[in-house]
Amino acid sequence: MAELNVQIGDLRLKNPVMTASGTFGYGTEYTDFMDLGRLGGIFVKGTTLEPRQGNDYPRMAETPSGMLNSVGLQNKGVDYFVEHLYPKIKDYDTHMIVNVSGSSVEDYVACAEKLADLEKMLAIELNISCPNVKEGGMAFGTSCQSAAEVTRRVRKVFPKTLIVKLSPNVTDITEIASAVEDAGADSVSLVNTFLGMAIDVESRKPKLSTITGGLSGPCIKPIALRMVWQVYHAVKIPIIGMGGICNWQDAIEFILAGATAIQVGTYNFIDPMASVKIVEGVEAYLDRHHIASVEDLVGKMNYL
Amino acid sequence: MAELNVQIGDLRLKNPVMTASGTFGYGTEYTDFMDLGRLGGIFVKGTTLEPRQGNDYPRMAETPSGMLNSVGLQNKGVDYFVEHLYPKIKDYDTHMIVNVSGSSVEDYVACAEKLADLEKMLAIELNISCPNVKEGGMAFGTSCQSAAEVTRRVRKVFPKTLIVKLSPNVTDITEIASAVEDAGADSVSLVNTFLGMAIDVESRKPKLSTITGGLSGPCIKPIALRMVWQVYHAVKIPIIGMGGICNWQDAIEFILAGATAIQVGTYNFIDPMASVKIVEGVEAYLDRHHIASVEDLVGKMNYL
Amino acid sequence: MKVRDFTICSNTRLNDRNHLIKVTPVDNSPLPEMFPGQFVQILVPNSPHVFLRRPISINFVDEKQHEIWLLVQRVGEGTDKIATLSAGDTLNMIFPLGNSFTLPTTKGSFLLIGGGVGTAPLLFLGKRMREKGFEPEFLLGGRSEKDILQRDDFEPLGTLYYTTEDGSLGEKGFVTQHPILQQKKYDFIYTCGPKPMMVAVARLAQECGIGCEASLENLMACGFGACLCCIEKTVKGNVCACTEGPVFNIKELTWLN
Amino acid sequence: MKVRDFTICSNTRLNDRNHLIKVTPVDNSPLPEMFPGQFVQILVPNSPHVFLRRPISINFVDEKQHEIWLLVQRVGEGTDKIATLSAGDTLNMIFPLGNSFTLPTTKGSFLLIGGGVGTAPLLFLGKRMREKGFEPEFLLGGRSEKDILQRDDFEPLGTLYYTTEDGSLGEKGFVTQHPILQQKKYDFIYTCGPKPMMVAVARLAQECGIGCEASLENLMACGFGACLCCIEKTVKGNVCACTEGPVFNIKELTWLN
Ligand SMILES: Cc1cc2nc3c(=O)[nH]c(=O)nc-3n(C[C@H](O)[C@H](O)[C@H](O)COP(=O)(O)OP(=O)(O)OC[C@H]3O[C@@H](n4cnc5c(N)ncnc54)[C@H](O)[C@@H]3O)c2cc1C
Ligand SMILES: Cc1cc2nc3c(=O)[nH]c(=O)nc-3n(C[C@H](O)[C@H](O)[C@H](O)COP(=O)(O)OP(=O)(O)OC[C@H]3O[C@@H](n4cnc5c(N)ncnc54)[C@H](O)[C@@H]3O)c2cc1C
Ligand SMILES: Cc1cc2nc3c(=O)[nH]c(=O)nc-3n(C[C@H](O)[C@H](O)[C@H](O)COP(=O)(O)O)c2cc1C
Ligand SMILES: Cc1cc2nc3c(=O)[nH]c(=O)nc-3n(C[C@H](O)[C@H](O)[C@H](O)COP(=O)(O)O)c2cc1C
Ligand code: FES
Ligand code: FES
Repeated sequence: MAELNVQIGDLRLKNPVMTASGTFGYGTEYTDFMDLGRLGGIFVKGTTLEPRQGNDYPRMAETPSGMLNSVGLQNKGVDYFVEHLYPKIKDYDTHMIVNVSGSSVEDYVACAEKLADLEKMLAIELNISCPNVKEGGMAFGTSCQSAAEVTRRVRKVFPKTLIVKLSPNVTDITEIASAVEDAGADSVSLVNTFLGMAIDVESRKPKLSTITGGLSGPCIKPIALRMVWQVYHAVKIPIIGMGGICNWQDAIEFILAGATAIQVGTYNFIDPMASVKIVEGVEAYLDRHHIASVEDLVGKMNYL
Repeated sequence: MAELNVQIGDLRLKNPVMTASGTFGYGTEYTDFMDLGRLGGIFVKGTTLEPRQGNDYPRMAETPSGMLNSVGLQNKGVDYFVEHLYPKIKDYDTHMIVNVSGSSVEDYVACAEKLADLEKMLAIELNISCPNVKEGGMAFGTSCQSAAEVTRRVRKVFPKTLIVKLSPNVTDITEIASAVEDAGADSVSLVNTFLGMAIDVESRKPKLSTITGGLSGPCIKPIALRMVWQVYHAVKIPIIGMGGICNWQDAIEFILAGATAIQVGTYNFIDPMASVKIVEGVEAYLDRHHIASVEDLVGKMNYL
Repeated sequence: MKVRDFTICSNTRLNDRNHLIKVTPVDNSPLPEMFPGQFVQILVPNSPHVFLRRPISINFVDEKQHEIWLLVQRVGEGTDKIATLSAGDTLNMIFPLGNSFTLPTTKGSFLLIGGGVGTAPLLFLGKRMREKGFEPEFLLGGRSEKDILQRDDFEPLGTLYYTTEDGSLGEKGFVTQHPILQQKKYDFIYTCGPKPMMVAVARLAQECGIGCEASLENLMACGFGACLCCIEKTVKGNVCACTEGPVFNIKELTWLN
Repeated sequence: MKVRDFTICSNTRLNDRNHLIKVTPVDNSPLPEMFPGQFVQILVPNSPHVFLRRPISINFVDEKQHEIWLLVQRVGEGTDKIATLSAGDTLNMIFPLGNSFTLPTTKGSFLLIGGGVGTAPLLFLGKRMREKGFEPEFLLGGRSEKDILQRDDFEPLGTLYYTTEDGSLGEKGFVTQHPILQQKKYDFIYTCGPKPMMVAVARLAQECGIGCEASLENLMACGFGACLCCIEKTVKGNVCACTEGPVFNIKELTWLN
């Protein structure tokens, strides 16, 4: 039986399969479907300093092999999280990681500080790539300077594992990855959603209340995979790959391209058990190929 | 019957539906399937100063709702085009537009100069966005400076309609669009393919000989549409929109977002008659909605 | 909530756009308790363009036959593909999802107002009310007679009133124009149908001081509270229509503000 | 080239992975002339993951019945969906595509070597050769007896030789190990099958100075010369396998360099 453990910063994950922020609620939504303890980790919904109502309805549109969303970080704020949600989820037998979002550097820092105190919170994911908020969000993730700045400032107050989540809406993602690595990130996760839109031709109105939204799902997989491969050759810190992962084959592709771990996002909506099936599939693949540990496969694409 | 004519630079197109470079050969490949005279225009295969063999096999991989290609501008060079291909296609009853590619500014200029002399060639499309060549190509389309530079230099030698084709692999496509507008482009066409990749998990090899390639098809439509909408609000010159267009609904979406004309690309492979069906569908839509001219619809998305 | 494969027992075409599909678990496993107003999320098979699951109300639960009934109106590729499946085919569903209509606790007069395929959850609701000893009445509306679905199934459950836009069955006009609404004072109204109809019903209920619950059909990605895409603006702020709905008391909604 | 809808007349399962599908134009329109080695591009229906058409060889043209035969091996979702269609279903195809095998112009001895589903175009080729008065012989290889397809159809066309990897039919081993290749001097070999087999056949033909044509199965996006994705490296440079092939004289290929 192949070894599935992987290391991300100070975290030892029991396996490389995690679930993506905004697609897995607080884990509780999935307890009917699976034993959460089977997962390497769970990234909970994007959390901000202040509560947010999110954007207006409609927030969703189906697209070819994917979907657009403009949820806009609806959440009850970090204080509510600490008081009411953390106690409920802290004893799940997997790593619970909060996705931290903000519209100013100060927000990120304040939010991270509050989370740093939680005993069972060993890591946070800095979301500098949300395309669905008017201020901040993706803007932080599209320039090296601001990406580095927010990472550096949060690094100072957050001594545990710091993962920075990158936006794919950039000319050269390796520059941003290197910038946040230099600023002290322990890991980068990529990608967040692509900025897209859709129009209803009969009403001639945009399908999202916000006009544009974030594109996710299998449609983006080829681009996300390319970015993981590029970043793998640009940074030394471990990469958490995502974007359209639906099955173990997709997961193996990301690992071969250089991801130490992966996140399953949109596909959880279609098959709520997808992530657990992927754990099993990856294990079977390793065994079939006589690979002792999944870590031996990271970045091991063969060249032609 | 609604008016379908649209204006791009000095070109009056009989309708806004054209076919995308690299997906329609020299038109001749489609004469069995349709009367080419039904189309607004045909963008022929990317043409370079010198002949190119293109990249090695395999050059293609299917992806969710799309495909990757790494053809790499295989063509017999501009001189061959002028001598052998132009005479064959010049009398088609539609606008034939050459897609000009190069690996240096000098290449583009020399190529454009040769095409400027051809009586029936009323326009060229500068491809500063090909992701499948080692030198030049996309590099020109990802910085404002080089995009403007190549446009300015070609503008000097090419007095007819100059369309510049933009790369979507950028942080802010409006900057590039504005830069080429300022440099004298008569129109921008967008988008070219997204840089992507795919790996065969059993052989662990990339599916393309070049590892990365260009992603096209319906999967990219939401992103392409968003870019057209953004560029529409940033430039005054007409926009030619493309990216995953398969049917008249898709075409109308692009027009509502701000495209004066559109190109059908990858979907030609699946339905060789798609472009003609789109002409019919757009016309029927306009009639059904009592819109006198397609030009009245450009950029006319309703806001919520 | 469970994810399970079902076998299609029968697929009956009711009219040009509507199909009644009866399904039973492939493995014959027991059905969990289900409540009127709840829905299922269907994985659409064989579909080139459908990516997400499609929400469909539980139309009826036939405990004896061990079947769930689904009333499906063909409006696009997803419902089309579902409606063209045959007996013996398999359908994967997440179920049961959502809250449910609030059954009355005291005797009274109750009107269930449905429009088009929105009558779907009202059959199950009517049945449960009947079982608990209430006497539901039904006001069903549609474009014309052929659009009023499952009349035979509603018949035994209580008095039926109809409106059709072309007057081919019952009163001519919209449900809210039916004279019974003037003649009789109901204690509670349950409604499901197109949004404009439900808004009209809600307005009428509010004006007459009648309590009212409406079942919404917001666009959904997951159906079980994970994506936050299906929100409805309520007096308590944005809430998920898939978990805190699809049934809402109209007092919670902001439709009439 | 035409794009046309076909009705499936029959779909016969030959073994666990292979189906013989016979189709006729929906509108009964006349079939254009077709040549052995040509192929069709099939639009795969009902498939969530298949985006591009799938190339399949013309296995046979039955002029009397007005049918085209297709031999389909299930290797993935596309061929799977095609293989599970039933009589009466519709299939959209672009056809006929590609060049074709070069029929002999003078009498001689000809061997048609096929491996697995690669025997598909050789049936049509054998038939045409027979019609023109040539006497084709066939060397068919497969993993075991059940993998040798359409023996009854090949039977009337000429002498048959077999190899199977497990020895269950004919000689044990690969096609290139069959003794007939040592015993008899052929004038020309036609081959289609897995690439390693075709390379071995090409090598043998070259060594023995026998002319040889091979039919390739390069990955294709369009199938009619528009995308330049299917190229084969030849002595003349990169050429499209879909228009200048799929049949190549091995002298043009760079396989043995
Ligand atoms: C809780 C719930 C219960 C439902 N119960 C039933 C039921 O019992 N029977 C039934 O036939 N339908 C029901 N619906 C509606 C059904 O889910 C949609 O009609 C279906 O998802 C459309 O999918 P499609 O692929 O066929 O059409 P699409 O191609 O996705 O859409 C076709 C058209 O329908 C519109 N549409 C799509 N989904 C919805 C939606 N959720 N609400 C309003 N308009 C929509 C689209 O905007 C488009 O104009 C229910 C919806 C919800 C949320
Ligand atoms: C000119 C031509 C004629 C052909 N004739 C026949 C025929 O008569 N009968 C038949 O069964 N098949 C034939 N093929 C092969 C057939 O096209 C492929 O098997 C089919 O496209 C696979 O599609 P899929 O969706 O089932 O599998 P996919 O899921 O696309 O692929 C499954 C596996 O098959 C491999 N594969 C896919 N396409 C090809 C290909 N073109 N060549 C080699 N490997 C491939 C993939 O790499 C993958 O490993 C022909 C191919 C060509 C180019
Ligand atoms: C409905 C929805 C909500 C999301 N919310 C968040 C979020 O709050 N924070 C975040 O960093 N990413 C969010 N994402 C992005 C995902 O975490 C993930 O990066 C993206 O969807 C790509 O992966 P996928 O294609 O597997 O879904 C959200 C995605 C979806 C579809
Ligand atoms: C096989 C293939 C070859 C292409 N070759 C070229 C080319 O030579 N020059 C160019 O500017 N774009 C080329 N493109 C890009 C298309 O013109 C178009 O910009 C892109 O495919 C997006 O549109 P689509 O999604 O409709 O295909 C090519 C695309 C494909 C699929
Ligand atoms: S549909 Fe996902 S939360 Fe309601
Ligand atoms: S498959 Fe497109 S050129 Fe051959």
